[in-house]
Amino acid sequence: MNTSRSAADKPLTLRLLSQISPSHTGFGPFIAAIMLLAVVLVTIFSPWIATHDPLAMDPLMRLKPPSEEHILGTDGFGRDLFSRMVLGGRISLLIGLCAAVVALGFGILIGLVAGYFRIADAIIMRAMDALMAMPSILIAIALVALNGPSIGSVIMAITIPEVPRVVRLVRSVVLTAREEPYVEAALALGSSTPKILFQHLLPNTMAPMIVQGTYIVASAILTEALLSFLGAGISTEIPTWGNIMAEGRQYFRINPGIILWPGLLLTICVLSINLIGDAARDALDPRMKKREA
Amino acid sequence: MELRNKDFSAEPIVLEIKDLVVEVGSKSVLPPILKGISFDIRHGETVCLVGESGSGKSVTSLATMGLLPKDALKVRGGEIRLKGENLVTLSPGQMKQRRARDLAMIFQEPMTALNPVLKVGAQIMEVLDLHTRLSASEKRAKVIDIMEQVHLPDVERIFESYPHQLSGGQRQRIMIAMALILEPALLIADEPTTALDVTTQKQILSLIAELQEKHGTAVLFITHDMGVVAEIADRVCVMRHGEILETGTIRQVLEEPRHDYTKKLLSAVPSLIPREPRPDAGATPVLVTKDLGKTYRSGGFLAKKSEVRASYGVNFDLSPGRTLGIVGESGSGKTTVARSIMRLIEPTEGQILLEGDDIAHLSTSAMKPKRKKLQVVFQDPFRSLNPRWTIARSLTEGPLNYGVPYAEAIAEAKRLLQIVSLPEDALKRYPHQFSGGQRQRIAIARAVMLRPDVLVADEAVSALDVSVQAQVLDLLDELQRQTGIAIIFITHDLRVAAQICDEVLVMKRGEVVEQGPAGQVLHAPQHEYTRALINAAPGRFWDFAAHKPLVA
Amino acid sequence: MLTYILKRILSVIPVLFLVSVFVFLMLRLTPGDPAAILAGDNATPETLERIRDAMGLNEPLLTQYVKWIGGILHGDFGTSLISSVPVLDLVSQRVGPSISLAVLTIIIAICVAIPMGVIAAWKHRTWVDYLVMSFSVLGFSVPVFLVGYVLLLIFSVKLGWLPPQGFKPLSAGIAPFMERAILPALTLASIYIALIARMTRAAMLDVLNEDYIRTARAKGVGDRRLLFVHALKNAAVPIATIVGAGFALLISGVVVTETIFNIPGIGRLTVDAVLARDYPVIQALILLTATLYVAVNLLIDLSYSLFDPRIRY
Amino acid sequence: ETTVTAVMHSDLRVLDPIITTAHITRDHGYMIYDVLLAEDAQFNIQPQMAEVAASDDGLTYTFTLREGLKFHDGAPVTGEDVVASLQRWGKRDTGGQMIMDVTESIEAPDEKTIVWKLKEPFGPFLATVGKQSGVPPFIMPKRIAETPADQAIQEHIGSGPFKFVPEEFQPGVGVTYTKNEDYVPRSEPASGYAGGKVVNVDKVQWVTMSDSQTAVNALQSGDIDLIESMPVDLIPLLEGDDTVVVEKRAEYGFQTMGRMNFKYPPFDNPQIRKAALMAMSQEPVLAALTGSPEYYKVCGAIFGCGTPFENTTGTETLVAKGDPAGAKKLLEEAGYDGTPVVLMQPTDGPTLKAQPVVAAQQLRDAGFTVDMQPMDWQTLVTRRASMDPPAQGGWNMFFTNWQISEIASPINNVMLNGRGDQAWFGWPDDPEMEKLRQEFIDAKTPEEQKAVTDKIQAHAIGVVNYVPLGEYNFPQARRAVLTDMAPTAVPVFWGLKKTEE
Ligand SMILES: Nc1ncnc2c1ncn2[C@@H]1O[C@H](COP(=O)(O)OP(=O)(O)OP(=O)(O)O)[C@@H](O)[C@H]1O
Ligand SMILES: Nc1ncnc2c1ncn2[C@@H]1O[C@H](COP(=O)(O)OP(=O)(O)OP(=O)(O)O)[C@@H](O)[C@H]1O
Ligand SMILES: [Mg+2]
Ligand SMILES: [Mg+2]
Ligand code: NI
Repeated sequence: MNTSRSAADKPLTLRLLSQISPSHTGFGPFIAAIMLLAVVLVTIFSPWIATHDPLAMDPLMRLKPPSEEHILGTDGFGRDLFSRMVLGGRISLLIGLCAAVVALGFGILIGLVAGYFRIADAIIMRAMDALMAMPSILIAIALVALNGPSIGSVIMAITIPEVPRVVRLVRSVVLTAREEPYVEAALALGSSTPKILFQHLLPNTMAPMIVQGTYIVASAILTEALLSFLGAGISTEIPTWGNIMAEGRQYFRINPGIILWPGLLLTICVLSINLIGDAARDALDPRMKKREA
Repeated sequence: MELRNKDFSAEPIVLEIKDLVVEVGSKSVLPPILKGISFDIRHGETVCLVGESGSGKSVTSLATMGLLPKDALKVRGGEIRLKGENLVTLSPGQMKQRRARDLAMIFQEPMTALNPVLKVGAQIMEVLDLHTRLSASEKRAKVIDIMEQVHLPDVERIFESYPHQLSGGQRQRIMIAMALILEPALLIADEPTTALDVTTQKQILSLIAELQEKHGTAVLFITHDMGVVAEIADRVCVMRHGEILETGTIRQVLEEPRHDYTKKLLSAVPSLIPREPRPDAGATPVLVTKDLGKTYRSGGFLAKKSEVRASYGVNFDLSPGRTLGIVGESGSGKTTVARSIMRLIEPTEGQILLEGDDIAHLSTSAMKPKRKKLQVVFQDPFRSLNPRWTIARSLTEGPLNYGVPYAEAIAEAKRLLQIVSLPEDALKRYPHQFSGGQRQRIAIARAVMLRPDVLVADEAVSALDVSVQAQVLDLLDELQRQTGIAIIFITHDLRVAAQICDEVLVMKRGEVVEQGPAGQVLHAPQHEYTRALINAAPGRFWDFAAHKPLVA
Repeated sequence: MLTYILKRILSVIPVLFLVSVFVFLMLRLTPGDPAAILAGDNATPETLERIRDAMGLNEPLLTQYVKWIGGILHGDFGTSLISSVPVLDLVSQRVGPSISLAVLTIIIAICVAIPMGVIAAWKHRTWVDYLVMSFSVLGFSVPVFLVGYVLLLIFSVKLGWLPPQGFKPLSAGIAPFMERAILPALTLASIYIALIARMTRAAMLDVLNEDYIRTARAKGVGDRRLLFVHALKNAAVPIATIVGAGFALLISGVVVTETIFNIPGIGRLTVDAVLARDYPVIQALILLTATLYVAVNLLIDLSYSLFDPRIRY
Repeated sequence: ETTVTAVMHSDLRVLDPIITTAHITRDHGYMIYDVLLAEDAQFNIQPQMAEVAASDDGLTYTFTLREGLKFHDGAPVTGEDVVASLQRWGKRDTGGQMIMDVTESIEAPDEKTIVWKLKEPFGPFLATVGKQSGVPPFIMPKRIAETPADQAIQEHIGSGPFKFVPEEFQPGVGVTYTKNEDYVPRSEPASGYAGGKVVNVDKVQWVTMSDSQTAVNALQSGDIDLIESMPVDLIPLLEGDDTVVVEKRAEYGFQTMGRMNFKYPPFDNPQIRKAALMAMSQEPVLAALTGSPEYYKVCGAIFGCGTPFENTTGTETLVAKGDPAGAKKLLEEAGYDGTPVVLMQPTDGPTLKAQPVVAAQQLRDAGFTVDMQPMDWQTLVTRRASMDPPAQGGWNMFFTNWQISEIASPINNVMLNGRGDQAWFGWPDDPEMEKLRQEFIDAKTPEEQKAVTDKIQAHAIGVVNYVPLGEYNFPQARRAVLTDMAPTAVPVFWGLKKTEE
């Protein structure tokens, strides 16, 4: 008998999420990794790269065009744009990273439980549906309004709407994987439920999780910018790409650099992260390994 | 039934393949996949291509159709002549014209070979749309006609059906109708019956023969099943590693195989004659089932409630050192019984007595100490080992769960690897680094690690090549002799059942229709269904190992 | 089919109930006081207290919740605390522009993205494929407002081809509508196109590997027919799903797009309402978007059976 | 038909001009309502709907309504409507409340007459009833004016020069007014808010554009005619475009200011408040807020510069570069222990974002520990009402803006209220200030008043009642087709003309 399963049997969510990325190999991811590394290095060493104190303001010197003193000019408070931009990457990347880690952490835990225990499933999934049905940006705005726009609450605001997506993904992976003969074999070998969950099932979620993780990093960075744009972002005292752009919004036609430069860096980062995620998917997705039938 | 025995030397050659070389990719350093194969097929003749998995049978057929995967495989040399015309040199457009009209193909999986979202009538009709200029009503008439020729019932209804509304056999008939509607000179059939039930398989095989007779089609038939070969072939080509080892009439190959490989292949084909019954030691049964049954229920609030009575009324007892076979066609409930016994699912009826204790409804924790005694080997060698775990980790999982120290467990693992004849360094490797047969042996070793009393083997050899299959069966036999383990062996292959089982239980639609010692059930079946199954087994008139017909 | 729809609709109830509880609690736990915005800068604490009383905000949470839900069950969504306009009126004024924008966006996205994805899959691993995919990754990576501003700068400020802002309903004529809706729809569509194109490509690649495609080629079917008749219909289910899932993205994108292009839609209304703590409005809007989201996805699920005869409800 | 489309400084959402002090709602009030008395361009109170006569003892004021006053629903304006309107106003407006405290009665003996009796004289009576800011006493029909003062009115009917179109009101999108054909303007020429309110356009639309660049684009493309409050930074975009005029509308703009919380450390200590005042300098704040010196003015006068009560005592460092060194010294003397100053920063108001950011920097430079907490304006207005300690949801300092007319006298200027918990946010308990304010009310002549306000300035800055951070005045940008716009602080739409292209 042949065991190849038709495409239609696979859970749709799994297909969707694991296939959302193109499967191209080649130099793309490599270049992406280098670009990302460059941006990360710049932000890590921003205190040494920055030419000015990113908080030092001189309102009488505001909105100056690029000059020798200020490489990219100054912002609406007369702060050095270049210094703010390199420092801004730190928070943006940190937010992206934290959001991904937290969302994945909670999502995996809840997803494993939902996927494995039938009773929990119905309740958890209804709650997740409800969370999914609420427009995430509005949840984020409300949450930021709730806790004040600290980094923590922005991360929380970005994370909460991501959790249900991760839960769905993990759950669908678990639902498929738990039917795999090797899981039944483990059960037959007397393995305990936690052992099956964490040692047999969890690793299966890794490939899609890495993809999803990079996706969350990227979208968190964008969401932070969006929140700032809507006036619900992090305090402008701490520069992030998001709030630099949000502040620069009204000067777009006067000094488009305020939006374009951080926007460019942000795009490079998100692009690189997406490309790396795609590559990671190609490398990790067991579907890509040729399976003889 | 007998081997075919017709002389085709007077007939014109339809397909002639000469020194065909196919390589991987463009600038490959790998050895070619096809290393210069040559053979021909004449008008009305059936040539069977046999050989182990991966030997290049499908590649040969795809190359002929001009359907090699574009970037992956390339024809590097040689000729494929269809009625004298070299197909290799045709442009893609010209090739497109030849397909369906001059040469057609049927694929293995009738489930996936038809487009699931188009009506089957339209799919057959499409061939006419592409290659003829008939009027709509003429086309329809022609389609209906061919559908009748392949003995499809209720043609008008089926014409308007989607593939999923048809059975596997019906779909395969649609495929055949589609392939033959333009009366091509050559029909290529790549394992067209492998996915089908033996009974359906028999019907399809005779259908192909019938149509071939009628239209004089040349058939290239690809299979790994020697039984099928014996049934339909005029000539046989044996392939291995991209080469044709020997060619000859069916009688030549079966009676006087020249090549060692062919001999090995034939001797590995299990005989349909049950082996000598083993003496029953009369020990107390280790496993007894009483009226075991399982009904799958789904749906609930507002959803359509559905119930599948997957198995019921299963009664047997199994003593140490004995093998119980469960046979039956697909969907008859064999796996359900196995999973119930393993307590991977909870049975809905009856009792399972393991050493006298009923385990039918034990909780997970109460079940844990019992699990040691019951182990399982699944059909799919590629999915039954966790691909992310080393062999060592997989093998020691069970013992570690029961508190065996790691050192002890790993020592036992090494010992068992020897028994299943795998090198010790296999421990550090991952499943994907092994072949299917090796993996299945690892899976068996894993199951035996816990020294179970009962081993359930659910289609444990069905996915394997005959030669590998023979090794695994030998291994099980060996183990049983050494450890006195009781085996429940589930299979749809009567040949295998005949060779390994002491007792056989025949299932049909969830029900046990016949049960008894293997010799009795297979030799003198009482139930009509059992008889039908046996009759349908291909090549049952031939004793492959003995190179001679069976005298029943 | 009917029971399936009924069941799906019934299953929406717990979801919407949970949404209503989430929203209600979230809003009440958020600092902010609609009374303060109503009263203005120099109101005294007692004034605020009295206004709050009049608004019913000093009642226990549960009472407020029950009243609200009770109202909804009678078709009464309350009255805006700030502008005293019935929420239903307020929302219905704004739904039109958002919906027509969303529909236009989806149409544009589908018309552009699906051919893109199909061609990319067909020309797998060629420059066409890479081009489409690069565009698609880029679509995910550029912030929406940047796309909006750049389009605005090019097409209305620099070239002066299109008006920079505002909205004309479809009833005012196709041309005036398109003139103002095309830029925002393109802005919104950027991420959507990226999403659908990727999904189309992936689904097509999957389908193109299926046996029946080989069967079709064995019949001598040509490329175009293969792609658009045999393959695309099979790939339609995941594509439809992503179209539905993308609806959530659309809702977030709408907020920004409406701001930039000054479109009187519900996105902007929601943000304004959140910033003003106009509870009844926010609650109604989130319920509305949640319902829309659920409804769109129900429709999408039902549409599966159009594409795939195996799926029957 | 001529339609004027304007983008106002914010969007109109609250329609009851009595319940709120929001400027945009007041502006809306001037569209559809009329007032009894009004200020002319020279700040003199002139009759508008009514002539007024005061008795010699200053205890009785008799108003006589002029002929031809009609509400938009066709009903004539009667004394009863006026009485009900005044009473509702008196419950909500600070000045109104003060008059009501000394009011004996307000009655309408007949259709055209209103008699207002006081228990004791109230010096700035006419100025308060005729004032144009805070909450002006708009006259509405009795049935509407009888709505409780804490509940918003539901019907928007006035007797003013424009009519409100309810069907076209979309909060957050726009509002439409049509010319009131039945309005009978006074015969004098318009001056300030007084005189004949002659309407020369058929329709006025206020539209909301939350993105100011969008508004500029729309102005240039002719979609709109007026941007009431033009962001100074965007003015260069309009340069060279002679279809558009950028101009200061009125002489007076806004005062921006910082207020401290008198209840909690560190600002419960007057010396530390003083140090904060010394730490600050107006110009950087104004520059960050406004963008160009053309549109801001350093000014230490709490009553505004150029106003009758202007006085800049005590603000020398404020209008110069500040005195961080002096502030540091003072902090040391006061024993400042580094208690963080919780500074509330609204993130969503274009004219409110900058001040706290710059102030935080200045305070830090002087040695303060500053905890700037960003929040949306809504959270801020809620939180500033909290009397809890800063660590438990309270605050130490926030910033806001006032139209000059709102702070130009001790009556209007709510910050000067020194009644502790009854005072405006920050709650100074300042009996001395209360005494001075009473003196002002009792003052008989402008000279006497001026003398009192000088003392108030000195006292207010001395105890740092609040920190005036200077004045700014955003220009308006209009298409050149709009002409004859009145140079009033409140954007009124009578008088103006639109020439058709
Ligand atoms: N697309 C491909 N790219 C590279 N190698 C391929 C490809 N298709 C097949 N092969 C290789 O060609 C060899 C022959 O494969 P083929 O499918 O012809 O075997 P087969 O004889 O049909 O086996 P089976 O009995 O399993 O169907 C195998 O080693 C396989 O790995
Ligand atoms: N989880 C399930 N829920 C509902 N029905 C099921 C389930 N598993 C199996 N069935 C049904 O029970 C019947 C018996 O299935 P089972 O897998 O036991 O057959 P089988 O004899 O092992 O067939 P095969 O030879 O194809 O493996 C089939 O009709 C199948 O569709
Ligand atoms: Mg093959
Ligand atoms: Mg089975
Ligand atoms: Ni088989």
